[in-house]
Amino acid sequence: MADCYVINRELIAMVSIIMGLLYLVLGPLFGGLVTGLDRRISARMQGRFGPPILQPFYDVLKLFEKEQIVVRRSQNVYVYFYLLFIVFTGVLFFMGEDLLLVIFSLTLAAIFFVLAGYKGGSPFSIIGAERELLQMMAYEPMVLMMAVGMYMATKSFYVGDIVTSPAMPIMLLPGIFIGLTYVLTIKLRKSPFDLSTSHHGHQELVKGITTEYSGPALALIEIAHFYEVPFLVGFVFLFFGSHWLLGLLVCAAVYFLEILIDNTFARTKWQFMVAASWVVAAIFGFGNIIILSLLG
Amino acid sequence: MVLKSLFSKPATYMYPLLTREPMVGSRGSIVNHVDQCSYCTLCQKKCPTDAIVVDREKKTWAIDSMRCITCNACVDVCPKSCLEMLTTYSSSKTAAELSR
Amino acid sequence: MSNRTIIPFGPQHPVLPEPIHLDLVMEDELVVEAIPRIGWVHRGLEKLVEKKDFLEMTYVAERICGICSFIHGLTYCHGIEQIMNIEVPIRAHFLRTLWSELSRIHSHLLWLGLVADAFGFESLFMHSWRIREKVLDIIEATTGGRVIFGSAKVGGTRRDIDNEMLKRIIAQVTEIEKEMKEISQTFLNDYSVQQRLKGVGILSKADANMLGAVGPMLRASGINQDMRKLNYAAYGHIDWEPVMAQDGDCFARVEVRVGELFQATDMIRQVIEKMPEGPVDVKVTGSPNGEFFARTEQPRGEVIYYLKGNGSKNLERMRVRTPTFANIPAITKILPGIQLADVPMMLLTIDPCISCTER
Amino acid sequence: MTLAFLIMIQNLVLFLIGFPALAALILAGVPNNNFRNRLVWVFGLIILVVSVVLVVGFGSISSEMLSFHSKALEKVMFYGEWVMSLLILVLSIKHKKLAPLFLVVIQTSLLTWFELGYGHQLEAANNLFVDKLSLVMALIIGVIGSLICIYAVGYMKEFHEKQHPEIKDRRALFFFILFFFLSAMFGIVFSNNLMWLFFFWEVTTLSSFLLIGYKQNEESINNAFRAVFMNLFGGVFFAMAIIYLFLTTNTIELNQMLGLGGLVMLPVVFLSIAGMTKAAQMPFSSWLLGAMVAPTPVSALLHSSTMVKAGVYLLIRVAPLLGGTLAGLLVACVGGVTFIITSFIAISQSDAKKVLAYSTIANLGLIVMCSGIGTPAAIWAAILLVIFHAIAKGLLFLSVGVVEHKLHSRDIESMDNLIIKMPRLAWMLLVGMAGMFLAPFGMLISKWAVLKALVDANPGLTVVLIYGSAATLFFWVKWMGKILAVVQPEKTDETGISRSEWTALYALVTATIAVCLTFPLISRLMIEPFVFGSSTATTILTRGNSLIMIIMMGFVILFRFSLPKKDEGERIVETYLSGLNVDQRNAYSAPLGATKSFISKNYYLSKYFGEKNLSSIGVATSWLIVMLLIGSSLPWLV
Amino acid sequence: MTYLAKSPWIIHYDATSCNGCDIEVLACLTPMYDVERFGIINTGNPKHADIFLITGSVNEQNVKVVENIYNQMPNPKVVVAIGICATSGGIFRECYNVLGGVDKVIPVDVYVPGCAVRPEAIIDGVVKAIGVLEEKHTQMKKGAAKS
Amino acid sequence: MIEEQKLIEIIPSELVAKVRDMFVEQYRLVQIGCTKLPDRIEINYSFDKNYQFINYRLILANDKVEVPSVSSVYWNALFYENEIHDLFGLNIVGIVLDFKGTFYETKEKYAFATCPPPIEPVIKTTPVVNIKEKGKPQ
Repeated sequence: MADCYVINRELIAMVSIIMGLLYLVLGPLFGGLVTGLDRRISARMQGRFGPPILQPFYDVLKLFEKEQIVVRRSQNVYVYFYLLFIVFTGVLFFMGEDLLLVIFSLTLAAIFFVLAGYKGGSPFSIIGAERELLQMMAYEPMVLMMAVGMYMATKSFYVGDIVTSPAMPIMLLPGIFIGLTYVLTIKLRKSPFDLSTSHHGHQELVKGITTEYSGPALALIEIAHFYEVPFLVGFVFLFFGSHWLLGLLVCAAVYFLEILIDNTFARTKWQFMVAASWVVAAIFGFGNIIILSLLG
Repeated sequence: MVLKSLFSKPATYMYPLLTREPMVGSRGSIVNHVDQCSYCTLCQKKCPTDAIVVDREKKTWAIDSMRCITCNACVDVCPKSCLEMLTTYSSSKTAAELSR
Repeated sequence: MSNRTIIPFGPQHPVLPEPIHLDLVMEDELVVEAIPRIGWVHRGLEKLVEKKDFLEMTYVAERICGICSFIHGLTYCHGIEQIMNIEVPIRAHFLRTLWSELSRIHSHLLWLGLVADAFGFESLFMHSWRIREKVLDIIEATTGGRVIFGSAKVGGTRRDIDNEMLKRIIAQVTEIEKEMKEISQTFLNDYSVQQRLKGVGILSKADANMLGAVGPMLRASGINQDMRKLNYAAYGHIDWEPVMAQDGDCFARVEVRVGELFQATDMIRQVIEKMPEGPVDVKVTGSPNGEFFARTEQPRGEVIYYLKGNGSKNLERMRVRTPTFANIPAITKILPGIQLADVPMMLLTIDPCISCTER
Repeated sequence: MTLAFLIMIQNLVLFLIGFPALAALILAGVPNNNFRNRLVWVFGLIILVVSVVLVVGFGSISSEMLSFHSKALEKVMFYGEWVMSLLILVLSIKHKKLAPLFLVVIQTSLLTWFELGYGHQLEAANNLFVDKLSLVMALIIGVIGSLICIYAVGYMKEFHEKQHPEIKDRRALFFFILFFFLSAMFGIVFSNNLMWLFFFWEVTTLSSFLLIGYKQNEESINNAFRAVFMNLFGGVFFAMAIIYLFLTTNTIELNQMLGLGGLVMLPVVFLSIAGMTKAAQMPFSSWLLGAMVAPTPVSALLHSSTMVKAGVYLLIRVAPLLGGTLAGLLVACVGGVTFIITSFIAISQSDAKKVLAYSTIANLGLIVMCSGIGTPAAIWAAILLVIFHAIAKGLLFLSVGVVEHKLHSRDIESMDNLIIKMPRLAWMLLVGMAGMFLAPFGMLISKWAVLKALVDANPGLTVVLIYGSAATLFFWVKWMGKILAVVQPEKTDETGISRSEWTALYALVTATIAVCLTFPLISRLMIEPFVFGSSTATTILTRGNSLIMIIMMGFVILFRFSLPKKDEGERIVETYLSGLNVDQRNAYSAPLGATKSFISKNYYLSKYFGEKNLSSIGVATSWLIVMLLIGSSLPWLV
Repeated sequence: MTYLAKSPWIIHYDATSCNGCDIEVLACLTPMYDVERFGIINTGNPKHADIFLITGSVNEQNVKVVENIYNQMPNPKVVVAIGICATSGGIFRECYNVLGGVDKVIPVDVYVPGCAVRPEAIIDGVVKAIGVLEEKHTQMKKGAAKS
Repeated sequence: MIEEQKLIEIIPSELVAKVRDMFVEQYRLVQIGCTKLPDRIEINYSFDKNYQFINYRLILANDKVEVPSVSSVYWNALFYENEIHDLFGLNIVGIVLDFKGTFYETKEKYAFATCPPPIEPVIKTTPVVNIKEKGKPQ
C-alpha cells in the first residue's frame, strides 16, 4: 500500500511537470490558434471573409521584425514581467497547483500590465490603465468566488485534485459557472467589456494600455495574451472535474458564446460593467456559495 | 443576423483574386485616341486640375494620372470626340516608378 | 485639489474619420469641459471663385465633401439657376431627387456604421457598411462614381438614367430595404445599444433652435424642419413628411436617421414611378448676375450656399455654410456632463462632416 | 524551565517596560535638541536590541507566567490613573469639551469605587506573563517603534525648522510621550493582570490624545478630543469588563479568564468592544482619520503600526472564546463591515495619509474579523496580518512623511514623476504598497490565509474579503501607477533627507522583504505553536506553496534590477498625443493658440465610493451590530 | 518574404481631404472588400502601424500633425498617398491654404490616384506598399548588420 | 417655386438690437457670412423661422469699422464671427469665446480681405507631368 502511494505521488509529480512543460510549449500555439479562429469566426459573423487562421502568428512575427520605439527606456521591462507572470500563472495552473495561488499570480501579472500602461505615460494609456483596474475590480470577486466554490465542491484548492475528482463541480456550482462565464468576457477582452484596450482599433482610447508599446514589446504582449487563453479556458474546464470530454465540449461552447457575445453587444461603460459583474457575482456566485454552505 | 451571417457566404468580393467587371459608365481613367486628335487644347483649358498638357506644335497630348480627377470635363468638351472615359481606373505608382 | 484630467482628443484619432480636436477636461471619466478646435481641413476653396468660372465651380462644389457630394453640387447649381432664371427640365429635377435620396441612404448607412463602431458594436458597423456597398453599386451604375457622383450640372444633370435601369433600381432598393430592416431592428431594439444611446447628450427643443442646430439633430429634438419642404428639385411632386423624434438624445437622433432611410427608399420609389420623360438639361448662356441664398437638405441637415455674381464668368462670392458648422455649437454645449466613452458617439451623432465645415 | 531562565526573562520584560519610561524621563529633562537627538538614537537602538534578544533568545518558550509583584508599582499605577484622568479632565474643561469630560468622570468614579471597595482583594497571582504572541508583539513594538523614534529625530527637526516654523517647538515633550508610549505598549503585551493592562491601555489613550493635539491648532485639538472621547468610551467598557469579571468570578487575571471559557461571555464582549474602539473599528473609526493631523511619526507609530494593534491584540487574546459564538460572529461582522466600507472609501481619497489611514482601518477590520471567527486557522491569519501590516504600513507612513516634506503636499496627485524625482523614496513607497496587497508579499499571504480560514469556518463571510480585496487592489495600483508614470522630464532631487530618516526607511524596507522571505520560518517557530499548540506543519500553506511564493518574490526582486540603465538601441519617440505634439514630450498645441501639457489624474469615483455616503452607511450598520453584540451578552448579566 | 507582408497594419489620417477617399479607405475594411483577409488592420495608432495611408492635400495646420504621426511610426514604414489631392493637390491645388500633395511634407512611397479612389485601387496601392516595406526591411537589416 | 428671401440692410449701431428682436421672436440663426466687394464689405445675418428666410445685411465701408458681436445673443454666432475675423480680418468686438485668430491657422492671414481681382482669364500654370500617358493607359 505504502509503495503504491509513493509511486502514485511520484507519478503525479511527473505528470504535473510534464503538463507544465507542455503548457510552456503548446500554450501559445493553442492560444494563437484560438485567437485566429476567433478572428475568422468573428469576421464571418460580420459577413466578411476574415483573415487566415494563422494570422495572429503572422502579426507577432511581424512585430519582431519592427524597430523598437519607446517613450521611456524602462517601459518595456513591465511587459517582460507581465509575460513572465502570465507564463508562471499558466505553468502553476497546468502543474495542478493551488487555484488561489494561480489567481494571485494572475493578478500580479495583470498589475504589471496596468503599470505598463501607466509607464507609457500618454493620456490614453493612463486612462486605459485606470480602466483595466476597473476591469480587474469587476472580475476579481467572481474569480475568487470560483476558487472558493471549487474548494467547497471538491474540498481542495488544488487544480490537480479538482481535475481528478470524480465529482463534477458544475453539479454543485451552476451559479458560479454562469458568473465565471460572465466575467470571462472581461478577461478575454471581448465586447461589451473591452474597455481598457480593444482588439478593434476604433475606440475612444486609441489602443488603451498598449498605445505606447510597439514592435517587439507589443509582440510580447500579444504572446502573453496567447498564453492567457489556455488557462482561462481551463477555468471553465475545471467545472467538469474528470469528465474531460464533456469539459472540452463545454469549453468550446463557452468560447463560441464569447465570440457571439462579442459580436452582438455594444461596448458598455465602466459603471455598468462594474455594477453588472458585481451583481452577477453576488447573485450567482455568492448565492451559490451560501446555498452550498447551507446544504453542506 | 450575426448567426445568419456566420453560416451564410460572406459578402466579401475576393479582390484581387477575382476582379469585378467595371460598371458601364464608371469613371475610371481618360484615354485619348490620338489619331483623331486635333490638338485643339480645349481639353487643356477646361481641365480643372491642369492635368492635361497639349502641345500644338509638337503634336503631343499627355495626361498626368496623378492629377486627373476624372470629372469628365475634357470628354464633354472634346470637339473630335477622341477622348474617352475608360471604366478601368488608373494604377498606383511607387515613388521609384514615378521618378523613372 | 481638483482631480481634473486634460487630454487632447484628435485630430488624429481612430474614432474620428476626420480631423477635429477636442480639449477634454475630465473628472474621472466625466467630461466637464470641452473646447473644440478645427482648421485641419480648411482649404479656402470659396476663394477659388476668383480662379474658376461659375461652371467649373460645380466640380469644386461636388468635392467640398465626399459624402454629400451630390447635394453640394445640386445646391450650387440650384443657386446659380435661381440667379440666372434657368428653367430646369422636369426630368432633371426628378433625377436630382433620386440621386439626393440615394446619397442620403448611403450617408445614413455610413453614419449608422460609424456610430455603431463608436459604441463598440463592430459587427453592426460591418453590416451597415455591407448594405451601403449595395447602394454605392446603384450610384456607380448611374453616375459613374462611387462617392463623387459628378452628375450635377448647371441647367440640369450630366447624365440620364434609362427606364430599364430605373426599374432595376426599384428592385434593388426593395432588397436593400429588407436588409436595412434587419439592422434597424438592432439599432432600435437591442438592449445594449439602447443602454448606450438613451438619455445621452440630450439637446432640448429650445436649445436646438437657439443654437441653430439643423437637420436630424433638430428634428430629433422635436422641431419639424426639413429644407426639402422648400420644394426644390422634385420634392414638391411627391408625398412625404419629415421624420421626427422628441427626446433629443442620441437615441432620438438614431431614430430619425433610421426613419429617413425608409423615407428615402419610399421617395425613390415615388420618384421613379412619377418620373416624366424628356430632356435632362438645358443650354446655359450668359453669366450669373445677382445673388441668392440656396438652401437644401443634406443628410446632415440644411446647407446654405450664398452666391453672388456680377455678370462676369467668375462669381464675386460663394459662401457655403454646411450643416456640421451649424451643429458644432450644439455639440459643444452638450458635451460637458457626459462620459468619455460617450464622446466619440456624441460627436458622431451630429454626423460631423468636417471637410464641409471648414471648406 | 529553570528558575534562572525565568528570572532572566522576567528581567528582560521588566527592562522593556521600564527602560523606555526611564528614557522618556531623561529625554524630557534634556533641553538641548542635538544632545537629545543623540540620546534618542542610543535609547532607540537599546530597545531594538533588547527586544530582538528577548525574542531570539527566548523564542522557544511556549507560555510562562511571571509572578512579579511590586506594591510600589501598583501605587504608582493607582495614582497614575488619577493623574491621567485629572489631566484629561482639566484639558476638557479648558477646551470646553463636555463629552470626554463626562466619560472620564464615569470611568474614574467607577474605578475609584472599585479600587477603594475591593482594592485589598485585588491580588493577582501572576501580574506578567510571556508567550509567543507577546513576543511577536514585543518584537513589532521594539523594532518598528524604535525605528520610528529614530526616524522622528530627523523628521521633527525638519518639521519644526523648515516646514512649520509657526508651531511651537515642544520636541522634548514629543519624545517623552513617544518613549513613554513604548513603555506602555510593552506593558500591554506582557500584562496578565487586567488592572495593569488597563493602566497601560489608558496610557496609550493619553499619549495618543496628547500627540494628536501636538500642533495645538483648532483642528488638531478637536481631533484629539474626538480620539480621547472614543477611546474613553472603550475604556469604560474595559473597566466594566474588569469589574464584572471580578464580581462574578473573583479574578482579574487574563489567563484565568481565558481558562473559564464560555462562562465569562459578558466581559469578553466588553473587552472586544474596548478592543474595537482602540482598533478604530467602524462606528468608532472617525478618530483615527482625525489622528492624521499629527506629525507623521505619530501616525506611523501610534495610529498604524502599534497602538491600534493593541486593540486587535486584545481581540486575538479573547478570540478562542469568541470562536463559534453569536458574539464572535457579530464581532466578525463589525470587522467585515469595516473592512469592506473603508476599502471602498479609500478609493475616493487622494490625500496619501488618509488613504493609508483607511487602509489601516480596513486591515484592522480584517484582523477583527479573524478574531471573531476564532478558529485556530483564523487566529493564525490574524497574527500574520498584524506582523505584515505593521511593517509595511510603518514603511509607507514614513515614506509619505518624507515625500510630504519634499513636495509640500501629501496629495497623491502631486506625486507625478516621483520615480525620477526621488527614485529611492519612490521605490520604498512601491515596496510598501506591494507589501500591502501584492502577490508574493506579506499582506497577500495573510489575506490568502484569511480566505482559507473563512472558507472553512464561514463561507458567507468570504464575500466581504473578496469584494474588499478588489477595492484594495484598485486604490493601491492607481497610486503605484501615479508614482511610476513619467509624463515630463524632471530633475532628480533627493537631498535634504536626514540620516535618521534614511536609516529607518532602509531598515523597514529590508524588514518588509525579509519577513516575506522568512515567513514560513516565523510561522513555524512563533505562530503555529501559539495557535495550534504544537509545531506541526499547517495545512494552510504547504511547503510547496511557500516555495512558489518565494520564487515569485525572487522574480519581483529581479524586477528592480532588470531596469535598463543605458541605451539598448531603442529609438525614443514622443508620447502619442493625437498627432498634436509640440517640441516637449508632454505638450501639445491646444485650442485658442495655446500650448498645453496634458494632465492625467487618477480615478476617484467619488460619486460611487464617496466618503460621506459610505461612512454613514458603515457607521449605521456597525452601530446596529454593536448594539446586537451588547444585547447578545446581556443574558449573561441576568 | 517577410512577415511584414502578411500583416501590414495601417494607420489612416485625413489631412485636409474631402472625405471621399477616407470613406473608401474605411470601406476597404468592411465586408465587401475586407482587407483583413491580408492581415491588414486599421490600428489608428502610429506606434503600431506599418503603412501610413494619407488622404488630402495637406494644409498648413496639418503639416506638424502629419510629421508627428510619421515620426512616431516604427521603422520600416511606408507612406501611401491616397487620392489625387494627396498625390498632387487635385482641384484644391490652387487654394491659398493647401500645400498640394503629401510629398511636400513627408517622403511618399506609393501614389494612388483617383477621385475618389476606388477601394480596389487602395488595395493595389497597399500591395505595392508591402513591396516597398519589404525592401525597406532588408535595407534596415543591412544597416543594422553594418553598424 | 423660388422661395421668398427678405433682405434688410442695416447699419452697425442697430445690429445687436435687431438680432435680439429675432432672438425674442425665436428665429433660428441660419448663418453669418461676409462678402468683400471692391467698395464695401457686406455681412449677412440670416434667420429662419418656419421656412421664413430673413436676411439682415450689415454694410461696412471698410475693414476698419468695429463690428459688435452678437454672440451674447446667439451663442452659436461666435463660430461665425471667429471665422469672419480669421478670414476677412474684420474687427469684431466682444465675442464670448474669442479664438483671437486661431480659429483657422491659415498660411495666409486674412486671405479673403483682398477683393477679387479685375476679371481676366485665369493664367494657368504649366503642370509638371510625371507620367506621360500617351494614347492608352498601360
